[in-house]
Amino acid sequence: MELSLTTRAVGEHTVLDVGGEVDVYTAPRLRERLVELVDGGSRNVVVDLARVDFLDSTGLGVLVGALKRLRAANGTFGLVCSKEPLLKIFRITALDQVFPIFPSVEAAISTSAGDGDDIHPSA
Amino acid sequence: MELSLTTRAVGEHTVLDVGGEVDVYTAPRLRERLVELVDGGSRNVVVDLARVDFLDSTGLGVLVGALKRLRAANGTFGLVCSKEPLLKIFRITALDQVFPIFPSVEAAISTSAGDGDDIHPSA
Amino acid sequence: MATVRLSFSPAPVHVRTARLVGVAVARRAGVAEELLDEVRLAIGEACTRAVALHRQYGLPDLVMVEMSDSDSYTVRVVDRAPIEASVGLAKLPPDELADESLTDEALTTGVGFALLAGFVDDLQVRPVDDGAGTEVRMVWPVHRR
Amino acid sequence: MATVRLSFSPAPVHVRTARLVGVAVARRAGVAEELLDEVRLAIGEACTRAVALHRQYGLPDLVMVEMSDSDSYTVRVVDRAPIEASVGLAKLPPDELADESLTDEALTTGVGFALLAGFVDDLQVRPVDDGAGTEVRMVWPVHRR
Ligand SMILES: Nc1ncnc2c1ncn2[C@@H]1O[C@H](COP(=O)(O)OP(=O)(O)O)[C@@H](O)[C@H]1O
Ligand SMILES: Nc1ncnc2c1ncn2[C@@H]1O[C@H](COP(=O)(O)OP(=O)(O)O)[C@@H](O)[C@H]1O
Repeated sequence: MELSLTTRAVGEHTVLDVGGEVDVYTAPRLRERLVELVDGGSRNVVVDLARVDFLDSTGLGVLVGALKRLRAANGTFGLVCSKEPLLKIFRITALDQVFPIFPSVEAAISTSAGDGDDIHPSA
Repeated sequence: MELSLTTRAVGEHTVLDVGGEVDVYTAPRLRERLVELVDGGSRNVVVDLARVDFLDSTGLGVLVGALKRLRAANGTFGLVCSKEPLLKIFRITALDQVFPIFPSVEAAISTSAGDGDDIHPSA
Repeated sequence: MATVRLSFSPAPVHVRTARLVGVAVARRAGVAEELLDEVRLAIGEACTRAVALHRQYGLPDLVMVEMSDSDSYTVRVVDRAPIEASVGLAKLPPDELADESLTDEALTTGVGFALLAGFVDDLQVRPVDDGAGTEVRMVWPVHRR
Repeated sequence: MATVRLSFSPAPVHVRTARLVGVAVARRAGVAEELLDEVRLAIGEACTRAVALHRQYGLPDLVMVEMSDSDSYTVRVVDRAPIEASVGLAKLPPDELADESLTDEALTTGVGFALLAGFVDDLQVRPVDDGAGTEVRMVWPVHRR
Protein backbone atom coordinates (compact mmCIF):
# COMPACT_ATOMS: atom_id res chain seq x y z
CA MET A 1 0.00 0.00 0.00
CA GLU A 2 2.68 2.47 0.99
CA LEU A 3 4.70 4.10 -1.77
CA SER A 4 7.96 2.35 -2.59
CA LEU A 5 10.65 3.90 -4.80
CA THR A 6 13.74 2.06 -6.06
CA THR A 7 16.25 3.42 -8.54
CA ARG A 8 18.62 1.42 -10.71
CA ALA A 9 20.91 2.28 -13.61
CA VAL A 10 20.55 0.32 -16.87
CA GLY A 11 23.18 1.57 -19.31
CA GLU A 12 22.39 5.20 -20.10
CA HIS A 13 19.04 4.93 -18.40
CA THR A 14 17.84 5.44 -14.89
CA VAL A 15 14.92 3.16 -14.07
CA LEU A 16 12.68 4.26 -11.22
CA ASP A 17 10.62 1.38 -9.96
CA VAL A 18 7.43 2.63 -8.28
CA GLY A 19 5.20 0.45 -6.09
CA GLY A 20 2.10 0.92 -3.95
CA GLU A 21 -0.28 3.86 -4.02
CA VAL A 22 0.63 7.11 -5.76
CA ASP A 23 -1.98 9.59 -4.62
CA VAL A 24 -2.40 13.06 -3.15
CA TYR A 25 -0.69 11.82 0.03
CA THR A 26 2.37 10.11 -1.50
CA ALA A 27 2.82 11.97 -4.81
CA PRO A 28 5.04 14.66 -3.20
CA ARG A 29 7.61 11.93 -2.40
CA LEU A 30 7.56 10.75 -6.01
CA ARG A 31 8.01 14.33 -7.24
CA GLU A 32 10.96 14.83 -4.88
CA ARG A 33 12.67 11.68 -6.10
CA LEU A 34 12.21 12.58 -9.78
CA VAL A 35 13.58 16.07 -9.19
CA GLU A 36 16.58 14.56 -7.41
CA LEU A 37 17.26 12.27 -10.36
CA VAL A 38 17.21 15.09 -12.90
CA ASP A 39 19.22 17.39 -10.62
CA GLY A 40 21.67 14.51 -10.15
CA GLY A 41 22.28 14.37 -13.90
CA SER A 42 19.92 11.61 -15.08
CA ARG A 43 18.76 12.45 -18.60
CA ASN A 44 17.09 9.22 -19.71
CA VAL A 45 14.51 8.28 -17.12
CA VAL A 46 12.16 5.33 -17.24
CA VAL A 47 9.42 5.05 -14.60
CA ASP A 48 8.24 1.49 -14.15
CA LEU A 49 4.61 1.47 -12.95
CA ALA A 50 4.24 -2.34 -12.91
CA ARG A 51 3.89 -2.54 -9.13
CA VAL A 52 1.61 0.48 -8.75
CA ASP A 53 -1.74 -0.40 -7.17
CA PHE A 54 -3.31 3.00 -7.39
CA LEU A 55 -2.55 6.16 -9.36
CA ASP A 56 -4.61 9.33 -9.25
CA SER A 57 -4.52 12.79 -10.87
CA THR A 58 -1.88 14.03 -8.44
CA GLY A 59 0.41 11.16 -9.43
CA LEU A 60 -0.24 11.82 -13.11
CA GLY A 61 0.55 15.50 -12.54
CA VAL A 62 3.91 14.57 -11.03
CA LEU A 63 4.73 12.37 -14.02
CA VAL A 64 3.87 15.20 -16.45
CA GLY A 65 6.10 17.51 -14.39
CA ALA A 66 9.01 15.08 -14.81
CA LEU A 67 8.36 14.83 -18.55
CA LYS A 68 8.52 18.63 -18.89
CA ARG A 69 11.65 18.86 -16.78
CA LEU A 70 13.47 16.27 -18.89
CA ARG A 71 12.25 17.77 -22.11
CA ALA A 72 13.67 21.13 -20.97
CA ALA A 73 16.97 19.38 -20.20
CA ASN A 74 16.98 17.64 -23.59
CA GLY A 75 16.44 14.22 -22.01
CA THR A 76 14.01 11.35 -22.46
CA PHE A 77 11.19 10.17 -20.24
CA GLY A 78 9.23 6.97 -20.62
CA LEU A 79 6.69 4.97 -18.67
CA VAL A 80 6.40 1.21 -18.34
CA CYS A 81 2.87 -0.03 -17.93
CA SER A 82 0.99 -3.04 -19.19
CA LYS A 83 -1.94 -3.30 -16.77
CA GLU A 84 -5.21 -2.56 -18.50
CA PRO A 85 -6.87 -0.64 -15.62
CA LEU A 86 -3.88 1.70 -15.47
CA LEU A 87 -3.68 2.08 -19.27
CA LYS A 88 -7.34 3.07 -19.22
CA ILE A 89 -6.48 5.94 -16.88
CA PHE A 90 -3.94 7.22 -19.38
CA ARG A 91 -6.42 6.91 -22.23
CA ILE A 92 -9.25 8.67 -20.40
CA THR A 93 -7.02 11.62 -19.55
CA ALA A 94 -5.48 11.66 -23.07
CA LEU A 95 -2.10 11.32 -21.37
CA ASP A 96 -1.42 8.26 -23.54
CA GLN A 97 -0.84 10.88 -26.25
CA VAL A 98 1.64 12.73 -24.08
CA PHE A 99 3.78 9.97 -22.56
CA PRO A 100 5.76 7.30 -24.38
CA ILE A 101 4.29 4.17 -22.75
CA PHE A 102 6.06 0.82 -23.10
CA PRO A 103 5.01 -2.70 -22.16
CA SER A 104 8.38 -3.51 -20.53
CA VAL A 105 11.54 -1.88 -19.23
CA GLU A 106 13.46 -3.52 -22.08
CA ALA A 107 11.19 -1.96 -24.68
CA ALA A 108 11.46 1.43 -22.98
CA ILE A 109 15.22 1.31 -22.96
CA SER A 110 15.78 0.04 -26.49
CA THR A 111 13.34 2.55 -27.97
CA SER A 112 14.50 5.72 -26.35
CA ALA A 113 18.21 4.91 -25.76
CA GLY A 114 20.45 7.81 -26.66
CA ASP A 115 17.71 9.43 -28.65
CA GLY A 116 17.46 12.73 -26.84
CA ASP A 117 14.69 14.17 -29.00
CA ASP A 118 12.32 11.26 -29.00
CA ILE A 119 10.29 12.39 -26.04
CA HIS A 120 7.02 11.89 -27.92
CA PRO A 121 5.62 8.47 -28.70
CA SER A 122 6.42 7.42 -32.23
CA ALA A 123 2.85 6.32 -32.94
CA MET B 1 -13.14 -11.72 6.86
CA GLU B 2 -16.58 -13.11 6.23
CA LEU B 3 -17.90 -15.67 8.67
CA SER B 4 -17.31 -19.28 7.69
CA LEU B 5 -19.00 -22.22 9.42
CA THR B 6 -18.14 -25.87 8.83
CA THR B 7 -19.53 -28.80 10.77
CA ARG B 8 -18.00 -32.25 11.08
CA ALA B 9 -18.72 -35.28 13.24
CA VAL B 10 -15.93 -36.75 15.36
CA GLY B 11 -17.26 -39.80 17.19
CA GLU B 12 -19.96 -38.66 19.62
CA HIS B 13 -19.01 -35.04 19.03
CA THR B 14 -20.04 -32.39 16.57
CA VAL B 15 -17.20 -29.99 15.82
CA LEU B 16 -18.17 -26.59 14.48
CA ASP B 17 -15.24 -24.90 12.83
CA VAL B 18 -15.69 -21.11 12.86
CA GLY B 19 -13.60 -18.73 10.76
CA GLY B 20 -13.52 -14.99 10.03
CA GLU B 21 -15.23 -12.26 12.03
CA VAL B 22 -17.91 -13.06 14.58
CA ASP B 23 -19.48 -9.72 15.40
CA VAL B 24 -22.83 -7.95 15.69
CA TYR B 25 -23.29 -8.42 11.93
CA THR B 26 -22.46 -12.13 11.62
CA ALA B 27 -23.28 -13.49 15.10
CA PRO B 28 -26.94 -14.17 14.15
CA ARG B 29 -25.71 -16.71 11.58
CA LEU B 30 -23.59 -18.45 14.21
CA ARG B 31 -26.56 -18.54 16.60
CA GLU B 32 -28.78 -20.04 13.90
CA ARG B 33 -26.26 -22.78 13.16
CA LEU B 34 -25.80 -23.69 16.81
CA VAL B 35 -29.56 -23.85 17.34
CA GLU B 36 -29.83 -26.11 14.28
CA LEU B 37 -27.18 -28.44 15.68
CA VAL B 38 -28.91 -28.82 19.03
CA ASP B 39 -32.34 -29.11 17.41
CA GLY B 40 -30.84 -31.72 15.09
CA GLY B 41 -29.83 -33.84 18.07
CA SER B 42 -26.18 -32.92 18.67
CA ARG B 43 -25.48 -33.19 22.38
CA ASN B 44 -21.69 -32.89 22.50
CA VAL B 45 -20.68 -29.74 20.67
CA VAL B 46 -17.16 -28.38 20.27
CA VAL B 47 -16.69 -24.94 18.70
CA ASP B 48 -13.24 -24.52 17.20
CA LEU B 49 -12.26 -20.83 17.25
CA ALA B 50 -8.77 -21.33 15.76
CA ARG B 51 -9.59 -19.52 12.54
CA VAL B 52 -11.54 -16.66 14.14
CA ASP B 53 -10.00 -13.24 13.42
CA PHE B 54 -12.38 -11.18 15.48
CA LEU B 55 -14.86 -11.95 18.24
CA ASP B 56 -16.94 -9.38 20.07
CA SER B 57 -19.54 -9.35 22.85
CA THR B 58 -22.31 -10.38 20.47
CA GLY B 59 -20.34 -13.47 19.48
CA LEU B 60 -19.60 -14.26 23.10
CA GLY B 61 -23.30 -13.89 23.88
CA VAL B 62 -24.15 -16.45 21.19
CA LEU B 63 -21.62 -18.91 22.64
CA VAL B 64 -23.09 -18.50 26.12
CA GLY B 65 -26.53 -19.10 24.63
CA ALA B 66 -25.35 -22.40 23.14
CA LEU B 67 -23.80 -23.44 26.44
CA LYS B 68 -27.10 -22.84 28.24
CA ARG B 69 -29.06 -24.67 25.57
CA LEU B 70 -26.82 -27.74 25.78
CA ARG B 71 -26.77 -27.66 29.54
CA ALA B 72 -30.58 -27.69 29.50
CA ALA B 73 -30.46 -30.66 27.12
CA ASN B 74 -27.97 -32.51 29.32
CA GLY B 75 -25.20 -32.14 26.74
CA THR B 76 -21.64 -30.82 26.68
CA PHE B 77 -20.24 -27.68 25.13
CA GLY B 78 -16.55 -26.84 24.74
CA LEU B 79 -14.43 -24.22 23.00
CA VAL B 80 -11.10 -24.69 21.26
CA CYS B 81 -8.85 -21.67 21.45
CA SER B 82 -5.13 -21.23 21.85
CA LYS B 83 -4.55 -17.69 20.56
CA GLU B 84 -3.52 -15.36 23.33
CA PRO B 85 -5.46 -12.28 22.14
CA LEU B 86 -8.64 -14.32 22.07
CA LEU B 87 -7.93 -15.98 25.44
CA LYS B 88 -7.48 -12.51 26.89
CA ILE B 89 -11.02 -11.65 25.79
CA PHE B 90 -12.35 -14.65 27.73
CA ARG B 91 -10.31 -13.71 30.79
CA ILE B 92 -11.37 -10.06 30.78
CA THR B 93 -15.05 -11.00 30.59
CA ALA B 94 -14.61 -13.80 33.17
CA LEU B 95 -16.06 -16.16 30.57
CA ASP B 96 -12.97 -18.34 30.97
CA GLN B 97 -14.71 -19.39 34.21
CA VAL B 98 -17.88 -20.26 32.34
CA PHE B 99 -16.64 -22.16 29.27
CA PRO B 100 -14.47 -25.26 29.16
CA ILE B 101 -11.66 -23.99 26.91
CA PHE B 102 -9.24 -26.47 25.28
CA PRO B 103 -6.02 -25.95 23.35
CA SER B 104 -7.02 -28.41 20.60
CA VAL B 105 -10.00 -30.30 19.21
CA GLU B 106 -8.39 -33.56 20.40
CA ALA B 107 -8.19 -32.27 23.97
CA ALA B 108 -11.78 -31.04 23.83
CA ILE B 109 -13.06 -34.38 22.61
CA SER B 110 -11.10 -36.61 24.95
CA THR B 111 -11.98 -34.53 28.00
CA SER B 112 -15.69 -34.16 27.55
CA ALA B 113 -16.46 -37.34 25.56
CA GLY B 114 -19.57 -39.07 26.83
CA ASP B 115 -19.46 -37.15 30.06
CA GLY B 116 -22.80 -35.47 29.90
CA ASP B 117 -22.48 -33.60 33.17
CA ASP B 118 -19.02 -32.16 32.73
CA ILE B 119 -20.14 -28.89 31.28
CA HIS B 120 -17.94 -26.95 33.68
CA PRO B 121 -14.16 -26.77 33.28
CA SER B 122 -12.43 -29.24 35.56
CA ALA B 123 -9.90 -26.62 36.73
CA MET C 1 -4.38 14.99 11.41
CA ALA C 2 -7.10 16.71 13.41
CA THR C 3 -10.55 15.17 12.98
CA VAL C 4 -12.31 12.33 11.18
CA ARG C 5 -16.00 11.89 11.87
CA LEU C 6 -18.07 8.91 10.78
CA SER C 7 -21.86 8.89 11.11
CA PHE C 8 -23.96 5.93 10.13
CA SER C 9 -27.48 4.56 10.17
CA PRO C 10 -27.92 2.24 13.14
CA ALA C 11 -27.29 -1.06 11.34
CA PRO C 12 -24.87 -3.83 12.38
CA VAL C 13 -23.02 -3.81 9.04
CA HIS C 14 -21.80 -0.26 9.62
CA VAL C 15 -20.13 -1.22 12.87
CA ARG C 16 -17.61 -2.96 10.61
CA THR C 17 -17.00 0.28 8.74
CA ALA C 18 -16.47 2.05 12.05
CA ARG C 19 -13.88 -0.54 13.14
CA LEU C 20 -12.12 -0.26 9.78
CA VAL C 21 -11.94 3.53 9.92
CA GLY C 22 -11.10 3.65 13.61
CA VAL C 23 -8.09 1.38 13.13
CA ALA C 24 -6.91 3.04 9.91
CA VAL C 25 -6.98 6.48 11.54
CA ALA C 26 -5.36 5.14 14.73
CA ARG C 27 -2.50 3.64 12.73
CA ARG C 28 -1.89 6.92 10.91
CA ALA C 29 -2.19 8.88 14.14
CA GLY C 30 0.71 6.86 15.53
CA VAL C 31 -1.04 4.47 17.93
CA ALA C 32 1.30 1.52 18.61
CA GLU C 33 0.69 -1.56 16.43
CA GLU C 34 0.21 -3.77 19.48
CA LEU C 35 -2.69 -1.59 20.65
CA LEU C 36 -4.62 -1.76 17.38
CA ASP C 37 -6.48 -5.00 18.25
CA GLU C 38 -7.77 -3.31 21.38
CA VAL C 39 -8.71 -0.15 19.48
CA ARG C 40 -10.62 -2.32 16.96
CA LEU C 41 -12.43 -4.22 19.68
CA ALA C 42 -13.25 -1.18 21.82
CA ILE C 43 -14.58 0.93 18.93
CA GLY C 44 -16.61 -2.08 17.82
CA GLU C 45 -18.09 -2.58 21.28
CA ALA C 46 -18.98 1.09 21.71
CA CYS C 47 -20.64 1.19 18.30
CA THR C 48 -22.43 -2.14 18.80
CA ARG C 49 -23.86 -0.75 22.02
CA ALA C 50 -24.97 2.50 20.29
CA VAL C 51 -26.59 0.62 17.39
CA ALA C 52 -28.41 -1.69 19.82
CA LEU C 53 -29.77 1.30 21.75
CA HIS C 54 -30.97 3.11 18.63
CA ARG C 55 -32.74 -0.03 17.48
CA GLN C 56 -34.23 -0.68 20.91
CA TYR C 57 -35.67 2.85 21.00
CA GLY C 58 -36.56 2.89 17.30
CA LEU C 59 -34.31 5.87 16.61
CA PRO C 60 -33.39 6.38 12.95
CA ASP C 61 -30.71 8.96 13.93
CA LEU C 62 -27.16 8.28 12.84
CA VAL C 63 -24.63 6.95 15.34
CA MET C 64 -21.53 9.14 15.40
CA VAL C 65 -17.89 8.19 15.87
CA GLU C 66 -15.39 11.00 16.07
CA MET C 67 -11.67 10.37 15.96
CA SER C 68 -9.21 13.10 16.73
CA ASP C 69 -5.56 13.27 17.48
CA SER C 70 -3.58 15.97 19.10
CA ASP C 71 -1.52 14.71 22.06
CA SER C 72 -3.38 11.40 21.99
CA TYR C 73 -5.85 9.44 19.89
CA THR C 74 -9.33 10.21 21.16
CA VAL C 75 -12.42 8.39 19.94
CA ARG C 76 -15.92 9.50 20.91
CA VAL C 77 -18.91 7.29 20.13
CA VAL C 78 -22.18 9.16 20.51
CA ASP C 79 -25.68 7.68 20.60
CA ARG C 80 -29.00 9.51 20.86
CA ALA C 81 -30.87 7.18 23.18
CA PRO C 82 -32.45 8.32 26.48
CA ILE C 83 -29.86 8.58 29.23
CA GLU C 84 -31.39 5.88 31.48
CA ALA C 85 -30.24 3.38 28.85
CA SER C 86 -26.62 3.75 29.88
CA VAL C 87 -27.51 2.32 33.25
CA GLY C 88 -27.17 -1.09 31.59
CA LEU C 89 -23.44 -0.63 31.85
CA ALA C 90 -22.41 -2.85 34.73
CA LYS C 91 -19.87 -5.63 34.93
CA LEU C 92 -21.42 -9.00 35.66
CA PRO C 93 -19.89 -11.46 38.12
CA PRO C 94 -18.86 -14.81 36.55
CA ASP C 95 -21.47 -16.87 38.37
CA GLU C 96 -24.26 -14.80 36.84
CA LEU C 97 -22.91 -14.91 33.29
CA ALA C 98 -24.39 -18.28 32.38
CA ASP C 99 -27.38 -17.90 34.64
CA GLU C 100 -30.71 -18.90 33.14
CA SER C 101 -32.41 -15.75 34.38
CA LEU C 102 -30.05 -13.44 32.49
CA THR C 103 -31.42 -12.44 29.09
CA ASP C 104 -29.17 -12.69 26.04
CA GLU C 105 -29.29 -8.90 25.61
CA ALA C 106 -28.30 -8.23 29.21
CA LEU C 107 -25.47 -10.72 28.94
CA THR C 108 -24.13 -9.22 25.72
CA THR C 109 -24.37 -5.71 27.17
CA GLY C 110 -22.54 -6.74 30.32
CA VAL C 111 -19.85 -8.56 28.38
CA GLY C 112 -19.49 -5.59 26.02
CA PHE C 113 -18.95 -3.28 28.95
CA ALA C 114 -16.43 -5.64 30.51
CA LEU C 115 -14.46 -5.57 27.23
CA LEU C 116 -14.55 -1.78 27.02
CA ALA C 117 -13.48 -1.36 30.63
CA GLY C 118 -10.90 -4.11 30.36
CA PHE C 119 -9.22 -2.91 27.19
CA VAL C 120 -9.44 0.86 27.47
CA ASP C 121 -7.36 2.43 30.23
CA ASP C 122 -8.78 5.87 29.66
CA LEU C 123 -12.54 5.39 29.33
CA GLN C 124 -15.38 7.79 30.10
CA VAL C 125 -19.11 7.30 29.68
CA ARG C 126 -21.17 10.47 30.07
CA PRO C 127 -24.34 12.22 28.85
CA VAL C 128 -23.96 14.34 25.72
CA ASP C 129 -24.10 18.09 26.25
CA ASP C 130 -27.13 18.74 24.04
CA GLY C 131 -30.28 16.64 24.07
CA ALA C 132 -30.60 12.92 24.68
CA GLY C 133 -27.67 10.58 24.32
CA THR C 134 -24.52 9.15 25.78
CA GLU C 135 -20.92 9.62 24.77
CA VAL C 136 -18.36 6.85 25.20
CA ARG C 137 -14.94 8.50 25.16
CA MET C 138 -11.76 6.44 24.76
CA VAL C 139 -8.20 7.73 24.70
CA TRP C 140 -5.03 5.97 23.56
CA PRO C 141 -1.46 7.25 23.58
CA VAL C 142 0.29 8.04 20.29
CA HIS C 143 3.96 7.83 19.44
CA ARG C 144 4.96 10.73 17.27
CA ARG C 145 7.11 9.85 14.30
CA MET D 1 -28.05 0.20 4.58
CA ALA D 2 -29.19 3.81 4.34
CA THR D 3 -26.47 6.34 5.11
CA VAL D 4 -22.79 6.51 6.01
CA ARG D 5 -21.27 9.97 6.33
CA LEU D 6 -17.56 10.65 6.65
CA SER D 7 -16.27 14.13 7.48
CA PHE D 8 -12.59 14.92 7.73
CA SER D 9 -10.11 17.74 8.17
CA PRO D 10 -8.79 18.82 4.78
CA ALA D 11 -5.56 16.79 4.76
CA PRO D 12 -4.31 14.45 2.01
CA VAL D 13 -4.01 11.46 4.36
CA HIS D 14 -7.75 11.41 4.97
CA VAL D 15 -8.48 11.05 1.28
CA ARG D 16 -7.20 7.50 1.76
CA THR D 17 -9.72 6.95 4.53
CA ALA D 18 -12.46 8.23 2.25
CA ARG D 19 -11.45 5.80 -0.52
CA LEU D 20 -11.34 2.94 1.97
CA VAL D 21 -14.79 3.68 3.35
CA GLY D 22 -16.29 4.50 -0.03
CA VAL D 23 -15.24 1.13 -1.44
CA ALA D 24 -16.19 -0.87 1.67
CA VAL D 25 -19.67 0.64 1.70
CA ALA D 26 -20.04 0.22 -2.07
CA ARG D 27 -19.17 -3.47 -1.81
CA ARG D 28 -21.73 -3.99 0.94
CA ALA D 29 -24.31 -1.97 -0.96
CA GLY D 30 -24.01 -4.42 -3.85
CA VAL D 31 -21.97 -2.43 -6.39
CA ALA D 32 -20.43 -4.90 -8.88
CA GLU D 33 -16.84 -5.96 -8.09
CA GLU D 34 -15.60 -4.77 -11.48
CA LEU D 35 -16.83 -1.24 -10.74
CA LEU D 36 -15.02 -0.92 -7.42
CA ASP D 37 -11.73 0.34 -8.95
CA GLU D 38 -13.68 3.16 -10.57
CA VAL D 39 -15.56 3.92 -7.36
CA ARG D 40 -12.22 4.08 -5.52
CA LEU D 41 -10.66 6.37 -8.10
CA ALA D 42 -13.70 8.65 -8.44
CA ILE D 43 -14.21 9.13 -4.71
CA GLY D 44 -10.47 9.77 -4.39
CA GLU D 45 -10.53 12.40 -7.14
CA ALA D 46 -13.58 14.19 -5.74
CA CYS D 47 -12.03 14.27 -2.26
CA THR D 48 -8.60 15.31 -3.53
CA ARG D 49 -10.27 18.22 -5.30
CA ALA D 50 -12.20 19.21 -2.16
CA VAL D 51 -9.10 19.03 0.06
CA ALA D 52 -7.12 21.11 -2.46
CA LEU D 53 -9.84 23.79 -2.48
CA HIS D 54 -10.07 23.98 1.32
CA ARG D 55 -6.31 24.37 1.54
CA GLN D 56 -6.22 26.95 -1.23
CA TYR D 57 -8.84 29.06 0.55
CA GLY D 58 -7.44 28.34 4.01
CA LEU D 59 -10.69 26.72 5.18
CA PRO D 60 -10.40 24.51 8.28
CA ASP D 61 -13.93 23.14 7.70
CA LEU D 62 -14.31 19.41 7.30
CA VAL D 63 -14.79 17.90 3.85
CA MET D 64 -17.87 15.66 3.79
CA VAL D 65 -18.50 12.44 1.92
CA GLU D 66 -21.95 10.93 2.16
CA MET D 67 -22.72 7.46 0.91
CA SER D 68 -26.26 6.22 0.62
CA ASP D 69 -27.98 3.37 -1.04
CA SER D 70 -31.56 2.87 -1.93
CA ASP D 71 -32.07 1.99 -5.59
CA SER D 72 -28.45 2.85 -6.35
CA TYR D 73 -25.20 3.72 -4.62
CA THR D 74 -24.98 7.50 -4.35
CA VAL D 75 -21.88 9.33 -3.13
CA ARG D 76 -21.88 13.06 -2.47
CA VAL D 77 -18.59 14.89 -1.82
CA VAL D 78 -19.18 18.35 -0.41
CA ASP D 79 -16.62 21.16 -0.07
CA ARG D 80 -17.12 24.60 1.47
CA ALA D 81 -15.07 26.69 -0.96
CA PRO D 82 -16.49 29.70 -2.87
CA ILE D 83 -18.47 28.61 -5.91
CA GLU D 84 -16.20 30.27 -8.48
CA ALA D 85 -13.62 27.60 -7.60
CA SER D 86 -15.60 24.92 -9.39
CA VAL D 87 -15.01 26.76 -12.65
CA GLY D 88 -11.63 25.01 -12.71
CA LEU D 89 -13.48 21.90 -13.84
CA ALA D 90 -12.78 21.69 -17.56
CA LYS D 91 -11.29 18.90 -19.63
CA LEU D 92 -7.99 19.82 -21.23
CA PRO D 93 -7.12 18.89 -24.82
CA PRO D 94 -4.09 16.57 -25.15
CA ASP D 95 -1.83 19.15 -26.82
CA GLU D 96 -2.17 21.45 -23.81
CA LEU D 97 -1.52 18.77 -21.19
CA ALA D 98 2.26 18.96 -21.37
CA ASP D 99 2.34 22.62 -22.27
CA GLU D 100 4.90 24.71 -20.41
CA SER D 101 2.37 27.44 -19.65
CA LEU D 102 0.04 25.10 -17.79
CA THR D 103 0.67 25.14 -14.04
CA ASP D 104 0.98 21.85 -12.18
CA GLU D 105 -2.18 22.64 -10.21
CA ALA D 106 -4.22 23.39 -13.32
CA LEU D 107 -2.96 20.21 -14.95
CA THR D 108 -3.82 18.06 -11.94
CA THR D 109 -7.26 19.66 -11.67
CA GLY D 110 -7.96 19.10 -15.35
CA VAL D 111 -6.76 15.50 -15.21
CA GLY D 112 -8.80 14.90 -12.05
CA PHE D 113 -11.91 16.14 -13.77
CA ALA D 114 -11.21 14.03 -16.85
CA LEU D 115 -11.01 10.97 -14.59
CA LEU D 116 -14.27 11.82 -12.82
CA ALA D 117 -16.09 12.46 -16.06
CA GLY D 118 -14.53 9.44 -17.73
CA PHE D 119 -15.26 6.93 -14.99
CA VAL D 120 -18.59 8.09 -13.61
CA ASP D 121 -21.55 7.75 -15.95
CA ASP D 122 -23.90 9.54 -13.61
CA LEU D 123 -21.99 12.62 -12.41
CA GLN D 124 -23.31 15.99 -11.24
CA VAL D 125 -21.39 19.00 -9.97
CA ARG D 126 -23.57 21.67 -8.38
CA PRO D 127 -23.59 24.38 -5.69
CA VAL D 128 -24.64 23.24 -2.23
CA ASP D 129 -28.05 24.42 -1.09
CA ASP D 130 -26.90 26.34 1.97
CA GLY D 131 -23.89 28.67 2.00
CA ALA D 132 -20.66 28.37 0.04
CA GLY D 133 -19.58 25.10 -1.48
CA THR D 134 -19.89 22.59 -4.26
CA GLU D 135 -21.30 19.10 -4.26
CA VAL D 136 -19.93 16.38 -6.53
CA ARG D 137 -22.61 13.72 -6.83
CA MET D 138 -21.84 10.29 -8.26
CA VAL D 139 -24.25 7.41 -8.74
CA TRP D 140 -23.51 3.74 -9.43
CA PRO D 141 -25.95 0.89 -9.98
CA VAL D 142 -26.31 -1.82 -7.34
CA HIS D 143 -27.20 -5.46 -7.79
CA ARG D 144 -29.48 -6.56 -5.01
CA ARG D 145 -28.62 -9.88 -3.49
N1 LIG E 1 -6.44 3.80 -10.10
C1 LIG E 1 -5.55 2.84 -10.37
N2 LIG E 1 -4.27 3.16 -10.56
C2 LIG E 1 -3.36 2.21 -10.81
N3 LIG E 1 -3.60 0.93 -10.90
C3 LIG E 1 -4.85 0.56 -10.72
C4 LIG E 1 -5.89 1.46 -10.45
N4 LIG E 1 -7.02 0.78 -10.33
C5 LIG E 1 -6.67 -0.51 -10.50
N5 LIG E 1 -5.37 -0.65 -10.74
C6 LIG E 1 -4.57 -1.85 -10.95
O1 LIG E 1 -5.27 -2.78 -11.65
C7 LIG E 1 -5.02 -4.05 -11.09
C8 LIG E 1 -6.13 -4.97 -11.41
O2 LIG E 1 -7.31 -4.43 -10.93
P1 LIG E 1 -8.62 -5.23 -11.15
O3 LIG E 1 -9.76 -4.46 -10.58
O4 LIG E 1 -8.42 -6.61 -10.64
O5 LIG E 1 -8.73 -5.20 -12.74
P2 LIG E 1 -8.62 -6.44 -13.74
O6 LIG E 1 -9.81 -7.25 -13.41
O7 LIG E 1 -8.66 -5.79 -15.09
O8 LIG E 1 -7.31 -7.14 -13.47
C9 LIG E 1 -4.82 -3.79 -9.62
O9 LIG E 1 -3.97 -4.74 -9.04
C10 LIG E 1 -4.16 -2.46 -9.64
O10 LIG E 1 -2.77 -2.67 -9.65
N1 LIG F 1 -11.14 -9.35 19.09
C1 LIG F 1 -10.52 -10.45 18.66
N2 LIG F 1 -11.23 -11.60 18.58
C2 LIG F 1 -10.66 -12.74 18.15
N3 LIG F 1 -9.40 -12.84 17.77
C3 LIG F 1 -8.66 -11.74 17.82
C4 LIG F 1 -9.16 -10.49 18.28
N4 LIG F 1 -8.17 -9.61 18.22
C5 LIG F 1 -7.12 -10.29 17.75
N5 LIG F 1 -7.39 -11.55 17.51
C6 LIG F 1 -6.57 -12.64 16.96
O1 LIG F 1 -5.28 -12.52 17.38
C7 LIG F 1 -4.43 -12.79 16.30
C8 LIG F 1 -3.13 -12.14 16.54
O2 LIG F 1 -3.33 -10.78 16.74
P1 LIG F 1 -2.08 -9.89 16.97
O3 LIG F 1 -2.52 -8.48 17.11
O4 LIG F 1 -1.08 -10.16 15.91
O5 LIG F 1 -1.59 -10.43 18.40
P2 LIG F 1 -0.25 -11.19 18.73
O6 LIG F 1 0.80 -10.18 18.45
O7 LIG F 1 -0.39 -11.55 20.19
O8 LIG F 1 -0.18 -12.41 17.82
C9 LIG F 1 -5.16 -12.30 15.09
O9 LIG F 1 -4.82 -13.04 13.95
C10 LIG F 1 -6.58 -12.60 15.45
O10 LIG F 1 -6.89 -13.88 14.97
